[in-house]
Amino acid sequence: MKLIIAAIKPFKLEEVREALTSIGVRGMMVTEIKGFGSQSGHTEIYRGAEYAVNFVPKVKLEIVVKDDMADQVVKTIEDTAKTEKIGDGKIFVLDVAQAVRVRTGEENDDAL
Amino acid sequence: MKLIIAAIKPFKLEEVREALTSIGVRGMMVTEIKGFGSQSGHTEIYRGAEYAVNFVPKVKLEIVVKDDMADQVVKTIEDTAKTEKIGDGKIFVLDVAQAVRVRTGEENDDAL
Amino acid sequence: MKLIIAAIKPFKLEEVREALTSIGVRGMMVTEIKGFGSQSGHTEIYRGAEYAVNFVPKVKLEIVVKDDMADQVVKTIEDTAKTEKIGDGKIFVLDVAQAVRVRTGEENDDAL
Amino acid sequence: MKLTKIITLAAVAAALPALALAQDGPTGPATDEVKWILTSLLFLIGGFLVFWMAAGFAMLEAGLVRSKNVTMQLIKNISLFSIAAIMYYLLGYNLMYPLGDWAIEFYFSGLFGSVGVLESVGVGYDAVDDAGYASTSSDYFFQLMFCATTASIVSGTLAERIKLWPFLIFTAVLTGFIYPLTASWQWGGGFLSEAGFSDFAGSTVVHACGGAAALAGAILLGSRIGKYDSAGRVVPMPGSNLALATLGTFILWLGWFGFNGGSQLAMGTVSDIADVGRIFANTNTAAAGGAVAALILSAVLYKKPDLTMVLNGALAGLVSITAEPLTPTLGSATLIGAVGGVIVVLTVPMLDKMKIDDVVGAIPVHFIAGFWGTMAVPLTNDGAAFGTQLLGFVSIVGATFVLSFVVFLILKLIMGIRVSEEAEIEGLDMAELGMEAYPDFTRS
Amino acid sequence: MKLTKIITLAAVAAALPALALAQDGPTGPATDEVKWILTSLLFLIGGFLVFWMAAGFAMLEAGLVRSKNVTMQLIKNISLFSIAAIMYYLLGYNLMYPLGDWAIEFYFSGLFGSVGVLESVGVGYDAVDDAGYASTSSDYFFQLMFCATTASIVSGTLAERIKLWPFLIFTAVLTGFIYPLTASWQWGGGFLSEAGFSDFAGSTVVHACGGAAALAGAILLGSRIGKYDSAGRVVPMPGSNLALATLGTFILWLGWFGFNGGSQLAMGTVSDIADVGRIFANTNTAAAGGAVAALILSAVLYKKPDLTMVLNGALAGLVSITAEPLTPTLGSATLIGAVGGVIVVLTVPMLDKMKIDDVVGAIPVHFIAGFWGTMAVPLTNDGAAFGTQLLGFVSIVGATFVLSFVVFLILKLIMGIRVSEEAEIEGLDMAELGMEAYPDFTRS
Amino acid sequence: MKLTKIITLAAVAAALPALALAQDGPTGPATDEVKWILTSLLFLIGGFLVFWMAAGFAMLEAGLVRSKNVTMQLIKNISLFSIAAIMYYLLGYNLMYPLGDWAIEFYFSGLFGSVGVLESVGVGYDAVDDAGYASTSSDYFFQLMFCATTASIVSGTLAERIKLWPFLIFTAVLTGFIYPLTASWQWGGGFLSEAGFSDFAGSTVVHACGGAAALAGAILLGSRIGKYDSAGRVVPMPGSNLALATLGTFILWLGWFGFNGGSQLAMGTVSDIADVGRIFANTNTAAAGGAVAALILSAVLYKKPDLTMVLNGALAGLVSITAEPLTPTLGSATLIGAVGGVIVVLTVPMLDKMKIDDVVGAIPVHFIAGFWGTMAVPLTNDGAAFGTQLLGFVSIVGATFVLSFVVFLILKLIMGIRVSEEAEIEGLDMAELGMEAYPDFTRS
Ligand SMILES: Nc1ncnc2c1ncn2[C@@H]1O[C@H](COP(=O)(O)OP(=O)(O)O)[C@@H](O)[C@H]1O
Ligand SMILES: Nc1ncnc2c1ncn2[C@@H]1O[C@H](COP(=O)(O)OP(=O)(O)O)[C@@H](O)[C@H]1O
Ligand SMILES: Nc1ncnc2c1ncn2[C@@H]1O[C@H](COP(=O)(O)OP(=O)(O)O)[C@@H](O)[C@H]1O
Repeated sequence: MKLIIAAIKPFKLEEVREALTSIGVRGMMVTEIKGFGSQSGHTEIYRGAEYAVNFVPKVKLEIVVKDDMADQVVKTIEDTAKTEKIGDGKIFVLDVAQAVRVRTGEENDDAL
Repeated sequence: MKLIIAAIKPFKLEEVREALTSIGVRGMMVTEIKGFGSQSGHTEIYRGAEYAVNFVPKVKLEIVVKDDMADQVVKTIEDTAKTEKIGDGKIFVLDVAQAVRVRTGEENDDAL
Repeated sequence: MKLIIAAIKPFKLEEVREALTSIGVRGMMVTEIKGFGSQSGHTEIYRGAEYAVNFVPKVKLEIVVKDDMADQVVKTIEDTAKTEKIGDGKIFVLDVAQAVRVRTGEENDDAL
Repeated sequence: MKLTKIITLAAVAAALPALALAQDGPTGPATDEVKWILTSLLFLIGGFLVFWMAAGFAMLEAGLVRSKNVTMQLIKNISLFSIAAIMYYLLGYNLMYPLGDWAIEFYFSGLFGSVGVLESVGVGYDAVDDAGYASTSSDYFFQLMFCATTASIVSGTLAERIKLWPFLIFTAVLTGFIYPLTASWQWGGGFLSEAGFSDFAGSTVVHACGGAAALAGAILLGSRIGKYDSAGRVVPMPGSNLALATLGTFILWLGWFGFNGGSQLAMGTVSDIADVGRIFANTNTAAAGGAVAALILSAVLYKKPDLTMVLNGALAGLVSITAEPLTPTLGSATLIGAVGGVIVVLTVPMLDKMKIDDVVGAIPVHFIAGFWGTMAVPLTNDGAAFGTQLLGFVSIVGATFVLSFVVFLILKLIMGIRVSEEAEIEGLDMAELGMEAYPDFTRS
Repeated sequence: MKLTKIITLAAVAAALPALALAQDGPTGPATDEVKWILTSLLFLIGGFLVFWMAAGFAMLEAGLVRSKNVTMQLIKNISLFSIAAIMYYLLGYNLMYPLGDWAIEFYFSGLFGSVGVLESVGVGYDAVDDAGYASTSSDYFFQLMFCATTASIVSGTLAERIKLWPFLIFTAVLTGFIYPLTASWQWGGGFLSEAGFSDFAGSTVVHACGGAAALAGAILLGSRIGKYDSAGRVVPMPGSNLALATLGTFILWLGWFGFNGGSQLAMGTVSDIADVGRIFANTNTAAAGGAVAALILSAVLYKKPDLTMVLNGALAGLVSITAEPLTPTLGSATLIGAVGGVIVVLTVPMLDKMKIDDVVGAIPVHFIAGFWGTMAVPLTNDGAAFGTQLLGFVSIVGATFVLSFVVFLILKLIMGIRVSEEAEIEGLDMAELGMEAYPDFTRS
Repeated sequence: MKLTKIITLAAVAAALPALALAQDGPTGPATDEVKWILTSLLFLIGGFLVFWMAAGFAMLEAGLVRSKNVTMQLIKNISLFSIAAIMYYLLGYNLMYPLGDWAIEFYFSGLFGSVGVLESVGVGYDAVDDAGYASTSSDYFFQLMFCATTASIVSGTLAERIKLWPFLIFTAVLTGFIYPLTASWQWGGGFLSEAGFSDFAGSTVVHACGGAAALAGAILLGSRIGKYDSAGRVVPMPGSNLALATLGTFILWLGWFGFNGGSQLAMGTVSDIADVGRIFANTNTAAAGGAVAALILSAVLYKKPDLTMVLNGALAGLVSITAEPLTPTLGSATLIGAVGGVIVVLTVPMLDKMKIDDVVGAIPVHFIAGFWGTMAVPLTNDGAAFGTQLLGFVSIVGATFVLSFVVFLILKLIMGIRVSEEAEIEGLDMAELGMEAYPDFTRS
């Protein structure tokens, strides 16, 4: 199994979720994060003082899928999250050794 | 070492934490997340308009433990987080290559 | 590639970010978490009732870097996040199978 | 005491023998100067209560927009009030009160363009502008607050997408020209008051007027991105802070006692204060009726009661009673308010069906309930007639809508009135102001 | 001073013409009509200030509940006020003020069942209900607000677990029947006023009454899930927004000037206004005493001062002085309030030991400090006796507790008064209302 | 108009009997007792409005500090008001009003040390302290609120780093001694009033005084950790809740009507109420001018308008008009306020350059705009002279600064005034109080 971690633009969340559901993803974990990357670093003024905004709000998706689904999931996120503007985000894939569904105790692929 | 990622119901957090402490887990990272899964998807009405609630609040635990403790940790989470109702959550296990305790610089097993 | 996960004290975030940038880290994901560890567990009083504070606020960094940069990144976080006081945090390193930059579709090292 | 009593009686004996029997101290009505003082006091108290409504609108709106647009909503609210204060001084006050000096008889004041002037410092009773009324300063203070209210109504409807500057320019025109003009037709002694139109504290003159301007803006501005999905379904965009929204509603409710009570325009006689009391009691019970009606109806229609509807319901109850808060009994005032509450619950989704995106429900509350309140006057006040009420509503709302539409259109052509798509998605706070309202809190 | 006085008398002695000579115009007390106007004004100002307390309770409670129950607390607060307004009109007002017409002498009004009726529009002085008092409308408006206060007290204690509808039904009974009944025993000229019970603005009649109803409900309802752990230790459930809670306290403090000051029931004479002034000053200093006492005591007992205790302390100070805000000196008023603050800090944990789960501390603040305030009256007012004070407290609190307990019990049997365990754990906002108060913010 | 006037004159000429003829009842000014009642009422209304400002400061400051310091800011605000109330009773009131009894002629009251005493319960007009003024209780209530205001000003500037107890001890000295002393020089009939210094409601006496104390504290306390980076650049620390900050500003704006209006110190004559009206109108328009000026200037200087500057601008407008809210026309009042708004936008960054860390901008708003307001008096009031104005400002601000500096210094030496570095970094709420203001929300 693979754990797919993706940092995307917050307003793309709903679209990505729908796309993933349509290809059969049945679960994910979503976290609000502060993203740092090429997009970051513009400046704002507060009460007359300039300051750099180093972090931009992003949403992080964590999805565990069967190995054979991984590529498709990555592709789907890539396609739906893309705006071709800086800050679209990143996708990372890691190996997962084991998965368990708490309710039933099912393991690995059955647990997803 | 293993990284154990678990998504559970928020109100179970305290119970799970206590159970894990009792079996010798000495640290973890806890994050509020929005969970998407079989449980999601009921509808609510706001000012006369129906809408689907696609995410349910969950808590994500991230725990790094010695290899030989992993199974026990998974089991403990499974047992304490279970309510047998949909949405109980998932547990995932990943391999960890290295661990460091910042304060002391201790590495790997000693760092946990 | 490696995924470096670090839990540090919130007020160290800015310092660590700057240090990492200076050694060439070009992106990261930052999450507010509740940390549980040796530092936790002091008690407070609310309206006359004692209670234990089991979690302390921490910040979690997730950084994906080329394999050859991993050690330097770990070292840098270690050095800048250290206060030698309990609760300084932990650093974990995991293997990453694949990385993609959404905007361009670049893969792996080029995506970072 | 005893002594004084006898003397007084002696003094009075000649004039009003009957009173001679009165047990305790001097008797009779207040003197002209005391009346003048008391009525002025009514305006000052009423005025600060209506001022407080500006804070109510600010909190209500800040609570009902999404967290990414709160700073913008706050800056709009405090700025619009400030601009209204200045414009009403520069143009509005004299445009609204021609004092019989018309440029166009009964339609357009001849005093337009002259700034507001108060009585001189330490003015004596013999030198006051109107010895039978109250101090000009207190009247000005009170009337100004009504003017600002119209602008507050507009800001809620157009929230989360209108640019700051065009909105503020519109506010200046609305408070300096549009409202004072249409208001002069009724309260300035214009053709509507001549025709016998009856709108005690302004269900039409103030609330429907603000609602009409809001409607014009909403139509030209269009709905927020994502408010209606491809399938045409409404996508709720929940308010970010219902505690603030509730606080705002309570503030408005409180301010309304000044809004309606002060509109008695006199407090110097037993009849007047008793009437002000009636107005307070009726205003309160109408709000209660509106809230309870919305509570029950929203629970019936949607299974679960909807707090935002209850808040709107209370406000709709207040707007409904504003056209005639004096003549109804407590019972009928409660019912008039309740109908207002029903109206809100039914018309909020209706507007959405028409794809008119009203962020805070200001149109149902101020425009539609304002219409109901205006038409309900004849039910309890024989002095009013349905035809005239309709005439009044149509005249003021029609004129306000057209004028507002034109102004918004011009602004749209000249400078654009809507923020960019990126800005709207990112949120106006960061995009337009670079300042979050709640920077320390993680947004979900 | 002296000089002026002599002249005045001289002037008066020679009747009016002489007035022309008096340096500073006419002299003497206000005429009966002016008095009537001023007292009516007192009720209107006092009334809107007490109305404002409804917002204070809403904010205090919304701030002290957990974020998952805020929407519910808000809808309860605005609804309970609205229901109180309607019930007091339908039943309460006439049940509370029999005007001598008793069904059961000194115990039960004969007017029960008749709705509140105000003086006719534009009533003349010769036709007013009570020429020696004030307008019925202003009195009604003022008294209604007191009735609503009792209900607000209950909602705080029972927060986070009671179902909406049973709570609102109870509110209707409390405000339409229970409070008006027990209040009639004192303020309606019933047996307690006959017995010489002294409760100026209602430490017992309003606050302890509300507290007693809250206590009955808390006992029947039980504590929140997880409030007391297996080992019987208290598990704190911190309020979600202490800024709101503090705002609520300031609002209540402000409203209390109307609550106590208006209870002077007269403003037409020099003595009356001077007394109202005493009451304002004493009310303020008692709140200050309560806050400071709670600040210091909580710091001493718990090492760190506790803001929520300071807020409760200020309120307890206000409740303590409410039974007699007139006769104490500023010093004794401060001390009476301070004792109230001490009471709160000591009794909040005490209630927890008894496993009575009072979410906002309303029982210590309104019930226990209300008892203290009632018993403290004889300390500064010779007209009052401990025995009678005790009688009054026991009668009103006893009756309220029993009646409330019965009503809650019936509701429990008929429809259940507590939400399901799932609902309570998930939070009443999503479970019962499907609406979060702060949807944009990540909950920790 | 004309008609009525003639009749009135006729009536008066023929003394009372003729009154019977006057269409509209008795004529003439209010009697001495009615005047006394009305002025007392002015103080009570003004007093509760100024009390409300304490809530305004609390919300403004709670909104402008970071979320980790909110509980502390709230406990400071409610405690400082309570302490002010007690200290003003124990020492302040009599120190401020020597009633001609000086220990040091025109500089130090002989009554220092005696507690405040009100007129006896039910006092008769013949026994009142000042038959030509108002009830002592109402005067005390009103004056107390001014005293508390000075302390509120200080808490904002020193937020996020000063320890609770030293701050509260300083508050006690400021409200019990420093402010009453310097205020006595002007309002107690001291040397400044003798010199003809003119400060109607206290731009200098109250606001600059509070600002001077704040400045002394800020200098001794130093800036917050990380406020100025190694390169000396300012690091913004955004307020955590701009909705609260805006609410606080609206509350202050409302309270200011009482602050300035009540300072007319009389409401019993036509001239007085007309003047109070002028003051209300001018106060409002000055705030509007300040807000608009800050809105435009911040937009021009920083590209994007700054809400916090607009809020400060409105407050600066209010402070600017406080020294003379009566004599300006509406136009000049607006301009005087606008200059205040400009001052804030320009001096906030200036203070930062000087590394004086003023968390909420209280020094620009109260001290600098207070100076402007004081010096602006002669522009509209011939009775005032620049020299005297400068003398007054320098005397009061100088004395307050020195005394405050000494007190803070002593506190620093004895117990330390600043929290530990760990505490400041962790936040005062958890470190010092163990209580978060928003515990349910994840902090970003
Ligand atoms: N090396 C990295 N490790 C972890 N997260 C990253 C990394 N680089 C970027 N990200 C995440 O992806 C987001 C977008 O990256 P950014 O460089 O800003 O834009 P782009 O990917 O278009 O170049 C960042 O905000 C951050 O959350
Ligand atoms: N494939 C997955 N990857 C990551 N997280 C998942 C996945 N499936 C489920 N989850 C997490 O587990 C939670 C519970 O899963 P859900 O399907 O709702 O209930 P159940 O596990 O009882 O079937 C979800 O809310 C989500 O946070
Ligand atoms: N085994 C672990 N797995 C995951 N996170 C951990 C683990 N141990 C500690 N942490 C994280 O590191 C933080 C600091 O650890 P702690 O034990 O409190 O201090 P120290 O590392 O100085 O001993 C914790 O708050 C927690 O977030």
